[in-house]
Amino acid sequence: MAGQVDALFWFMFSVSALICLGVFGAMLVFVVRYQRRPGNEVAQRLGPTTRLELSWTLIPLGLALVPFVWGAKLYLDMARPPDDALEIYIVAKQWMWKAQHPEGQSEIDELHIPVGRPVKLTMISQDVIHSFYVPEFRIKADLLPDRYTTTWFEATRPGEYHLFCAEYCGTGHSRMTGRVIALGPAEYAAWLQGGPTLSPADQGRRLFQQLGCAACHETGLAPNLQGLFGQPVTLTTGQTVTADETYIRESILDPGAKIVAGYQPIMPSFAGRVNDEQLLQLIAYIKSIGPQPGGQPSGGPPPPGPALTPLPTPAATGGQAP
Amino acid sequence: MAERRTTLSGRSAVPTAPGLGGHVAAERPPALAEHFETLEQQHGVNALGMLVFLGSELMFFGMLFTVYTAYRLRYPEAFAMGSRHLDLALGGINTAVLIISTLMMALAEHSALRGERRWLPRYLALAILLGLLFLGIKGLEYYHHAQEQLLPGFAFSFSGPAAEQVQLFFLLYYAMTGLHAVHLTAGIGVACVMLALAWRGGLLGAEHWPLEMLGLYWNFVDIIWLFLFPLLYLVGRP
Amino acid sequence: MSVEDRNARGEPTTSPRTALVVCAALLILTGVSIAVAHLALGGWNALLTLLIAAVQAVLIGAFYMRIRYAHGLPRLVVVAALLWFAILLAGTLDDVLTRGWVPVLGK
Amino acid sequence: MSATTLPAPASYATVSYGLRSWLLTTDHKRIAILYMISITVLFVIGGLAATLMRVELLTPGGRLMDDATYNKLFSVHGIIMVFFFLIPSIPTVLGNFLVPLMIGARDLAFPRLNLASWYIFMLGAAFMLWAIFTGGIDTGWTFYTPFSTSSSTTKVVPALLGIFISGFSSILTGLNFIVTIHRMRAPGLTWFRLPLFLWSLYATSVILVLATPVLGMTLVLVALERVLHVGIFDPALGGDPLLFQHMFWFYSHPAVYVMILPGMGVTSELIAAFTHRQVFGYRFVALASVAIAVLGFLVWGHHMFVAGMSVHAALIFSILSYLVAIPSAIKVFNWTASLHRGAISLDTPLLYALGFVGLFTIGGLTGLFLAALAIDVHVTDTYFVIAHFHYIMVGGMVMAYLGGLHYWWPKITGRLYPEIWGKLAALTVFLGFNLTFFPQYIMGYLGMPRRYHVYPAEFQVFHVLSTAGASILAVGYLLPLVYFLLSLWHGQQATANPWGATGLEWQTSSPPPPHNFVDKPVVTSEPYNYPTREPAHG
Repeated sequence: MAGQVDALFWFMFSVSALICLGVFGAMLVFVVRYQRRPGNEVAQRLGPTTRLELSWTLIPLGLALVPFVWGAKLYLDMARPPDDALEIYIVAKQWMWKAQHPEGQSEIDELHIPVGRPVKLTMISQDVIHSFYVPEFRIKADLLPDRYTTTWFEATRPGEYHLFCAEYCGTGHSRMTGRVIALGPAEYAAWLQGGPTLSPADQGRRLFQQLGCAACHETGLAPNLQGLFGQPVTLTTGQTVTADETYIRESILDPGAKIVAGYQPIMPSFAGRVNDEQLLQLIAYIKSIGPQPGGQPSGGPPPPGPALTPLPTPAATGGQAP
Repeated sequence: MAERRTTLSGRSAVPTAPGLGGHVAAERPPALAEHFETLEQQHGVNALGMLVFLGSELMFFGMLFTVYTAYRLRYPEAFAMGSRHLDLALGGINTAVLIISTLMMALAEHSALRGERRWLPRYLALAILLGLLFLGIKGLEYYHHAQEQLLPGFAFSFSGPAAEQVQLFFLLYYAMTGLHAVHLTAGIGVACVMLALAWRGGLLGAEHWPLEMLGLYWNFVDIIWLFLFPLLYLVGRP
Repeated sequence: MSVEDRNARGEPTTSPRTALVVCAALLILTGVSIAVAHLALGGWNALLTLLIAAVQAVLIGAFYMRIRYAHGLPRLVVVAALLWFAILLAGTLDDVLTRGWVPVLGK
Repeated sequence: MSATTLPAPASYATVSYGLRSWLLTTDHKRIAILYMISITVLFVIGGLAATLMRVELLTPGGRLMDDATYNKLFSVHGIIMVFFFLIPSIPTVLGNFLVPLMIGARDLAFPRLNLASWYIFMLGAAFMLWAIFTGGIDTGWTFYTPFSTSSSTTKVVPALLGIFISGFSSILTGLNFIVTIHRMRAPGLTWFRLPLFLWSLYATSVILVLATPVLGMTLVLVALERVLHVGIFDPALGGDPLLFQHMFWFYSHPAVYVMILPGMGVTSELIAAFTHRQVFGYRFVALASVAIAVLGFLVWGHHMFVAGMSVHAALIFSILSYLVAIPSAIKVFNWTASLHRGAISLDTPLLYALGFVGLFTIGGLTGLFLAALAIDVHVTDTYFVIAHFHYIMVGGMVMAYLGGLHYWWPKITGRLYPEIWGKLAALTVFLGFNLTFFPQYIMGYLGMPRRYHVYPAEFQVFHVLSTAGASILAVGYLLPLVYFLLSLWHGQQATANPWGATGLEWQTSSPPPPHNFVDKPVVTSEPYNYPTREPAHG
C-alpha cells in the first residue's frame, strides 16, 4: 500500500512540477521580454480570450479526475481490510498507546507485528481524539472516544518504525509516540512465546461469566449471541442495525438505547464497571462465537454454558443483548 | 493624468449638486443621510442591509437546525420522549400569539405608510404586548421544566432509558428556543423605541422605513418559530 | 422615484384585508400541523409538519415581507441564504447518515 | 477639473486632529487606518509566538520550554494569525479604504456600523489577549472536542468569547461591503466595469456573512458544554465529536478563501497597473471569484478524511475539492497571460504580485495532493499541511497585503516609499518565505507530525533550515515597517496618480478629501482602459 501511495504522490508531483515550470518559466520570460521601455510603451491590445479560457478550464478539470479516481481507489482499499488480517486492538489515552494481541500479549507504546501478513487494527480512545500514524506504512486513522475505527497495513520489511499520535491531544501530545516492530515470521512466533496469558476472546468469555451476562443471554431472557456478530438486528423501533463493535459497545454501556425487537429493556448499564480493554475482550468473545467464514458458528472456544435450547430470537441470526 | 481623463470622466453627473465635498445641496430632505444621493438609494440600502443581515441570522439558526437534525436522526426515540415532555397546548397558543403579533406588525407598517397617526401606535403596542405574552408563556414553560428537573447543566434527572440522549434533546431545545427568545427580546426593545417615536408622530409616510426594517426582522423571527414548533413540539405525538 | 411613489403604485405594501386573510391561513395551517402530528403516518409526520411550516414561511415571506413584490436582488439574498443552509445540512447529513455504508466494521 | 489643479482640499487625515476625531470617526478611510494599526500590533504578537516556536524547534529535545508552553505558543500563533490578522487584514484595511473610492461613493453604506465593527473587533481582541496573558490557551486554533470541552485546563472560554465577538465584526463588515457594492456605485459603473479587487471582496463578503454565524454558534455550544458540563459534542454524554468538526470546518474552510480571495483581488489590480493593460480574461477572473466563494462551501469535509467520517462523504468531498481548484487555476493562468506582450514596470508592488502568483501556485497544487484521498491519509496533520496552508496564507495573503500596501501607500498617506528598499524587502520576504516553508513540505512527507514539541532527531536538519528562513523572513517584514513609518515624515509627496493607473481611486487627490471626490464621478469606459497598440500582424 505504501508503494501505491508513493506512486500516486510522484505522479502528482511530476504533473505539478511541469505546471509550475510552465507557469514560472512563462512569467520569467514575459517579465524580461515585455519590460516597459521605449518601443514598448503600451501593451498590446488583448484579442479574444474565450477559447483559451475554456481550454484552461476544461483541461485541468479533466486532469483533476485522475488523482481523484486514483486516490479514491486506494482510499477504498485502505477502508477494507483483507479477511485474513491479523486483528489487534488498540486503546489510546493521554498519552500512551496500548495494544492487545489476539494471542494474549499486550504491550504499551510498542506494537510487534509479523512481516508479510495484513494487520487490522480496531481502535478506540479513552479520552480525547488521538490519531494512529505510522509514516512508513502511509496510514493514519483517528481514534474516537465513542466508537471503533479501523485501519490496516502490511509490513514488507522487518524493522522498527515510528508510531506517532497525529491528532493534537494535549500537553504530552508530542511524547505520545511509540515503535512498530516488524518481525520475520520465526521471530514473531518466538516473540509470541514470550508472552503469557489468555487470548482476548478467552478473557472475554471469563468476563461474560463473571459479570453474569450468561444468566440472561443464554436463557432466552435476552437475545442469544451465538452467530450474532456482523449480522443485521431489528430493533423495537423497526430500524435495523448491524451488530458491529460500536453497537455491542453501546449495548453494554447504554443498554436502553437500541433494544432488540421482542425483548424487554431489562439489562443494567455496565458503564463504569467495565473499562475499554474489558469491552474489547467482551467484543472479541462475541466475535469469536459469531458466524465463521466456514459456515457454522463458533470456531475457537467452545460455546459457553449449557447446551443451547431453541430461543425465541426475532431475527433468524439471533438478537442482541439488552 | 490627461490620457486617463479621457477614459474616466471626472465631471459632475448631477448638475444641481456641484460640490458635495463642502456644500450642502439645498433640496436635500432632512431624512437623507449625507453620504447618499437620494432617499430611494437610502431606502434600498437599508432594506438590502436588513435582508443580508437576516440571511446571516438564518445561518445562526441553521447551525442549530443541522445539529438538531443529526441527533434526531441518530436518537429518534429519545427525541420523541423528550418532545412528549413539552406542553403542546402552551406551544400551540404561543405559535398563535406570535402569528397574530406578526399581523399587528404588518398593520402597523401599513398605517405608517398611509400616515395613519392614530392607528400606528396602537398596532405597534399590540405587537409588543403579544411579543411579551409570548415571552411570558415561554418563561412559564421553562418554569415547568425546572420543576420537572429538566434543566441540563443545572438540574437534570430523567427516569427511563437513554437519559443522556433526552438531555441532548433538552439542551438543543433550550439553545434553539433561547436564541429565538433573545431575538424576540431584541425586536421588542427596538419596537418600544419605535413606539415612542410613533407616539410623538414620527415614522409616518416617507419616514416609515425603520418600521419596515423592524417588520422584516419581526417576520423572520416568526418564521423561525414556525419551524421550531413542529421540530420541537410535534415529535412522537401519534 | 421616492417612497411615496411606491406607495401610490401600491407596490411595497400589502392591504390590511390580505394581511388578515394570510394571518387566518397561518393559524389554520398551525392547527392542521398539530392534527397531522397526531395521525399515525409512520414517520411521515415530521416531513409533513415541516412542509406546512415551509408553506407558512412562504406566506409570510411573500406577503408580509413583500418578497413577492421585490425584484431580483432581495430574492437572490433569500435564495442564497437558503442554499447555504441546504449545503450545511446536506454535507453534514451525508456523513452522519452514511457512516455504516461501507462495511468496514465487522467485515 | 483635476483635483491637483484646484486648491487642495483638506485630506481626510488632516481635516481634524486629536484622538477623539479618530476614535469617533465614521470616515471609512480613518477606520481603515485604525484597523491597520490594530492588526499590525496583533500580527507582531502572533509573529513573536511563531519566532519562539521556531527557536525552540532548532533542537529536537525541547530544551527551551516545557510542553505546555509550546502548546500555548502554537495555539496563540494560530488563533491570532487566523482570526485577528489574516481574516480582517485586506478586507478591513485595504477594503475599507478602497471600496467607496473605487466605486465613486462618499462612504460605505453604513458608516456608523463600520466604526462599530472596529470596536467589536477590538473587544474580541481584548478578550483574546486577556485569555492569552492570564494563563494562555492550549487547544490549537481548531478547538477540537472533546479536548477543548473536557480535557484542556486553560482559558478556553474567554478565547472562544473573543473569537465569537470578533465574528460579528466580520459579519458586519461583509454586510457593509455587499450593500455598498450593490447600491452605491457611481453612475455608469456596471458590474463588469468593477475593479477585480471589488469582485473578490464581494465574494469574500458573501462568505463572511454566511459562514461566520455557523462558527459563532458552534463556539457558543462548546463554551456552554465547558461551563455547564453538558454534552453536545462530548461522546461521554451521547454527543458526536465529528459533528463539531463539520460545523467548525463549514466555517473554517471557506475562511481560507476569506484569506486568499482578497489577495487574488489585490494581485489582479497590481498586475493590471504594472503591465498597463486590462487583466487577461477579465470576466473569467471576476466570475472565478464568485465561483470560489460558492464552491468553497462544498469542500469542508476534506479536513476530515482520517477523522472517522463516512467513506461515502469522503468521496464526495474529495471530488468537490478538485472542482474548487479550477477557478483558482483559471486565475493563475490569466495572470500569467496578462504579462504576455504587456508593458511591464517591475516596481515593488509587481514583485509582490509575482511572488503571490508563484507561491499561490505551489500552495494550490499541493492542496490537490491533500484532496487526493490516499495521499491525504498520509500527509494530513503533518508539516506537509503546515507548509501547504502557509504557502496560501503567508505566501499568498501576506504577500498580497504587502503588495497592496505598497501600491496604495501613496494614496493612503500622500507619501512615496523608497523604491530600492521596497524591492529589497520584497526579495527578502520571498527568499525567507521559501526557505522557511519549503523544507516543511519535505519533512511532512517524511512523516513529521504537526504540533510536536519534541521530535525525532532525523527531522532536525529541516527544522534548522526552516528556522534560518524564518529569521530572514522576519527581517523582510521589519523592513517595510521601518521605511513605511519613516516615509510619513521623509517620504516624497505623492501626486494624485503616481503610478499612472486607471481606477476611480486615482482620480482624487492623495490623500483623498473627507468625502473622497470633489466632483461626483461618472464612469464611461471599460475597466483598466489603458492605451494599447494593435497586434503586430493579423
